[in-house]
Amino acid sequence: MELVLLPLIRFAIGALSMGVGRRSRFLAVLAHLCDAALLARIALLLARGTALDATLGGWADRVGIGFSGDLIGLPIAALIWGLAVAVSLHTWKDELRAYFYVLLHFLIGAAYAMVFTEDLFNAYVILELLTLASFLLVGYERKPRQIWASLRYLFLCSVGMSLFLLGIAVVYYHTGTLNLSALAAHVARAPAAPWIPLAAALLVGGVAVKAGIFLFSLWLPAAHARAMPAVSALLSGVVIKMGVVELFRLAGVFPLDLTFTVLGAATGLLGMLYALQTYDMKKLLAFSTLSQIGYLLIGFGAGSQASRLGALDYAVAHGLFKALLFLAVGQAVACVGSPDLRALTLNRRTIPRGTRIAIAVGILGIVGIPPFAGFAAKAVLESGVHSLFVHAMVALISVGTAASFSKLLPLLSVRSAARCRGATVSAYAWLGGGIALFLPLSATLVPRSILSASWHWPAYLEAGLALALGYGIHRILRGRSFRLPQRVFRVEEGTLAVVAGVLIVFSLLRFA
Amino acid sequence: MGAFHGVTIAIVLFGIGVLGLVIRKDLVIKLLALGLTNSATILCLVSLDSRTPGAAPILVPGVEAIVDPLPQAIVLSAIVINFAILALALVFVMLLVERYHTTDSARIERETNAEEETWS
Amino acid sequence: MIARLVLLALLPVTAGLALLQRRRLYAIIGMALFSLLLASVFFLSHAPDVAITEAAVGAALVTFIYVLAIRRTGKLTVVANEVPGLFERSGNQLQGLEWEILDRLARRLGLDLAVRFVPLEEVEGSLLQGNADVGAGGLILDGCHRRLLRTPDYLPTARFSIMGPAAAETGDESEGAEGMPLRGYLSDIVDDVQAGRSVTIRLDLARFHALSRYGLEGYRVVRHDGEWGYAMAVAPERRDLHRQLGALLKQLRETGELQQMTRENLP
Amino acid sequence: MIRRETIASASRSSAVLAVIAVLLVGLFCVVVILELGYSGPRPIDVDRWIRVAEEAGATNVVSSIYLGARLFDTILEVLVFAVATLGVRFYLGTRGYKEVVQSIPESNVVRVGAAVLLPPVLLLGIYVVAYGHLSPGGGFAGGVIAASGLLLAAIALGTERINARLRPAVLHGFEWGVLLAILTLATLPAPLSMPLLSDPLPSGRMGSLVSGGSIPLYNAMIGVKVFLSSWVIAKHFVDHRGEI
Repeated sequence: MELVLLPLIRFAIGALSMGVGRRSRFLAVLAHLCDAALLARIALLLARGTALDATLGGWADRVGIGFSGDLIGLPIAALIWGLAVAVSLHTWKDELRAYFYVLLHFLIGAAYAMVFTEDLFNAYVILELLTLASFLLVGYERKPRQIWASLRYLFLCSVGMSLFLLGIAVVYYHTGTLNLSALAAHVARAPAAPWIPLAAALLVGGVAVKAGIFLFSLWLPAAHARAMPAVSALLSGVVIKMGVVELFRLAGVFPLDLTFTVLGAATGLLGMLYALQTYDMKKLLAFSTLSQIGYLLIGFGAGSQASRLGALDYAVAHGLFKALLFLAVGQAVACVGSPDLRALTLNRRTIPRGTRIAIAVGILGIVGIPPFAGFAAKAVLESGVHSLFVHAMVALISVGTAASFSKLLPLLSVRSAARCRGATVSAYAWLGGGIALFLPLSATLVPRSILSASWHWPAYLEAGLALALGYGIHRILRGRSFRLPQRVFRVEEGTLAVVAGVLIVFSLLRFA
Repeated sequence: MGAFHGVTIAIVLFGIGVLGLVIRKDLVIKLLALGLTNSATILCLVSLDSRTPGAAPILVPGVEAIVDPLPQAIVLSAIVINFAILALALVFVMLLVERYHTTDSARIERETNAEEETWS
Repeated sequence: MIARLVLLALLPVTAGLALLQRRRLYAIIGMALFSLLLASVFFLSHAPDVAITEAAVGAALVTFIYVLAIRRTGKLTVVANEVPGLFERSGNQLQGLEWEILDRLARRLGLDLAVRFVPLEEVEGSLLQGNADVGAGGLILDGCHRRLLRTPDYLPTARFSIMGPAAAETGDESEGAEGMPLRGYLSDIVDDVQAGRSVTIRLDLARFHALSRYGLEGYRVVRHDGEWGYAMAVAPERRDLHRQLGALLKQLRETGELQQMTRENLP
Repeated sequence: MIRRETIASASRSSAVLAVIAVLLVGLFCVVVILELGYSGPRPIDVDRWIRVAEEAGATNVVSSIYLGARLFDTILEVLVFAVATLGVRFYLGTRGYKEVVQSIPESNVVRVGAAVLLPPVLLLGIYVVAYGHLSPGGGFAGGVIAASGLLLAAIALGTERINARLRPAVLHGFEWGVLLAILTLATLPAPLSMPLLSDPLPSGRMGSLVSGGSIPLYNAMIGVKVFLSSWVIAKHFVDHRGEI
């Protein structure tokens, strides 16, 4: 009941804010308050152990759409809420059209529905709504580059969604249900059924296009780098996570651990390489989003409960600090007028101090310095990882992240002239607070036993080593630039990559 | 047997659509190909489940068995969504043409990248 | 059953042929045909709802939108400065020599003609920004319009400078004294002349005639010697259009229609 | 800014791309066709849907699923459509020249044809909407049919005359009002202590025009919404025709 009310209220307020024009930002505040109340209630009910699972409209569960509030849903929903608040704080002063807020509300509402739905086709419709809303938001400023970026995004996502629909067709044909838990029961009964690899490959491939997995979502760097800061924050904070959430849910149905490890490794490595190579700040953030997604995919693929909780934890953490970084770097870019790192460092004086503090906090979070968000989540994740290869991969990605974000260090000199607006500062404070206070927050999600188990000296050692190594690599690479192929980011190559990716996933499931 | 042909042809159509999307450079034709892939998935859904013998899912007297109606119900939503996507994509193509005076995706790609280099 | 199989077999053929078309219009028509076939397949496989929706959306609405969007009957956007006899509006109708020429061009290319009247100095700009395809309205294209594609002069003209009354009273008799080239609209100058205000302006033949209807007593008129001609300008990226327009002008001159049109429009 | 060598290598690389594409996609098709396993057994339980239709009281099983058991999907889909309309209006609405003198070639045949065609097409649309719960069709199909009839008229007579009848501002308000109404009807059961998105109205005698509980209501509202939205979309495309 509450679970459905959450998106419905968002949608209604979105439709309303079409009528009130420029005053719609106040409606947004109202929406945030409603959500806060509902989320609190949901959390309470979950803590009491009340089952929130329901079939919409009170239909029998084999015909209706199933919603379930479980441990995957709630933290991500909280993250969505936090980011929504941050965005409307950040855009409070710049008189955006009602249009922006309508799209924002629809996006957020769809995201809420996404984290709770258990129905495959419902997930399809929600993902399409997310796609269209974010597509329009990316092109909001009507710069031709943005428009081209979002058109590519639309092409690839649409192909992915067709694959997803094919997967739905296969699943429904063989099981006669669209409900994930019923499906899980089916698969558990006949785990060797011949249709399972194909269905899993199609579904995973379709979702992976939206989830920022490397082979699948080659649209991501351009779209995230070219959109306006608030939108980029939403995209890599919320929209990407929706794909990840659906992947997590699918992992509860199909045996996807190996797939996740492979895809995660590829995503992490390639994202890391591109992030090291680029000097365009927003591109750097976009590519590091890729590597982080790879990170938490590997963690989830490791299979143990601790690592899965850690991955979930890390998804929330990443949403927080990546949103903060996108907002802050976006403002810095706006002040300097160029996203090129060299230009930014040259006239870093013009960047307000608040912005640079925000960037600093974001970096602390993302490279995983204790006790900030990144470290807290990583510790939990790695405490659940046992295979050596996975450990190596995870460590490598942390090193790469440290190396690529060492590029931003020159920005952080304290002398400064400009100041930034109160609304912006409050947005920074909101997200930064989340990053700094992440430990108590995640303590509500992660059981105490796992949490305490994750705080042992190797974690600190690894974090320190990763930092040192990363900085070293940064010093080595500094000055010399290496080019990686850029053609892969065109529509054509992207589409082919999606098809190839589906085939790869299929063969992983079929023959391994 | 009917479903066999239906599904096979749906998959083939999907393939044709993807090929058109990859090979043709003209954005409008790319859009047409995209629409083709979506229609192909719809055909796949419908014909997979029209395999079960039965009449159309309208409960008029004299009808005992009907085909599985759920795929048809969800396909309706899919058609609408495809139309929405198409309209928006066309609008964006219009905007691009207004700026670059071409629908050749390769040229647009080059020009945007060039802009980015000059501007960063 | 058989019908369904036949239709199913036709589907890939139609789609393939449609996507192989070089001309977008044919591709769109092919896809419309495809979705009609698809709708009938749905109908035959016991899915009437889907069939109706697919027919209404895929075959009708989508095709409409595509056909509207592409440059089938695209616009031929003309930016013009109003010149009596060459390019002027009477009521909601347009008339004039250049209008007739461009109208023929539009009919030949099967385009809708959309005319936008701008001040004279803005013609070049809107052509270069790609806001319009053809610039017209008594343009004398001399060296300063290098970046535009220009048609050959289709009509000889002359240049006059009108000065005074103030200038006449000061009585500087220097030959070849020039007014500044016309900016904005002719009507402003007409108002000035009727109010007897002082103007020093350089005009071409057609505009001069139009102006002289209002009587130019007290104004000193200098006719500049030299060969000038009216031409039309085409936006830089529309080379094809430039070629077409040149061919049309050549043909009109050879068939003698141009002279006749001139006589009709310019007494 | 375009580099020579990129242009030179473009054709070659695109040929390579085409070959790779054909191979990959062919492989994909073969794999899917072979692995689909549609000759295998499948659990068929169609009766549950018949029960759904009886519970909803609509003879058209599809629409009783579409607007009954899976209402949430439909609402989301209407939202998608609204977003599309919003985007089209936002990106095309503010463009275009003010003082354009258009000369659209209109022949009398087209005018008369449109004038003759418009009423029956509109009627057909209304019929399809009204009987959506009994016979094939429904809000979306009907709305689109009616809108395409209006579109024909617009192409023949020019959009100005129809804009004079249906004023854009009014349309806009009405459109979003209908959307709100749909959302309200969906949340209405909550105060009546029924589950959200369920059907508050009694499902009448099956097969009669007033049956199916709130399904005809939803059909009507969706029909209006879709009619207006697709008219708005089409209108913008008519105004900006020939721009690609």
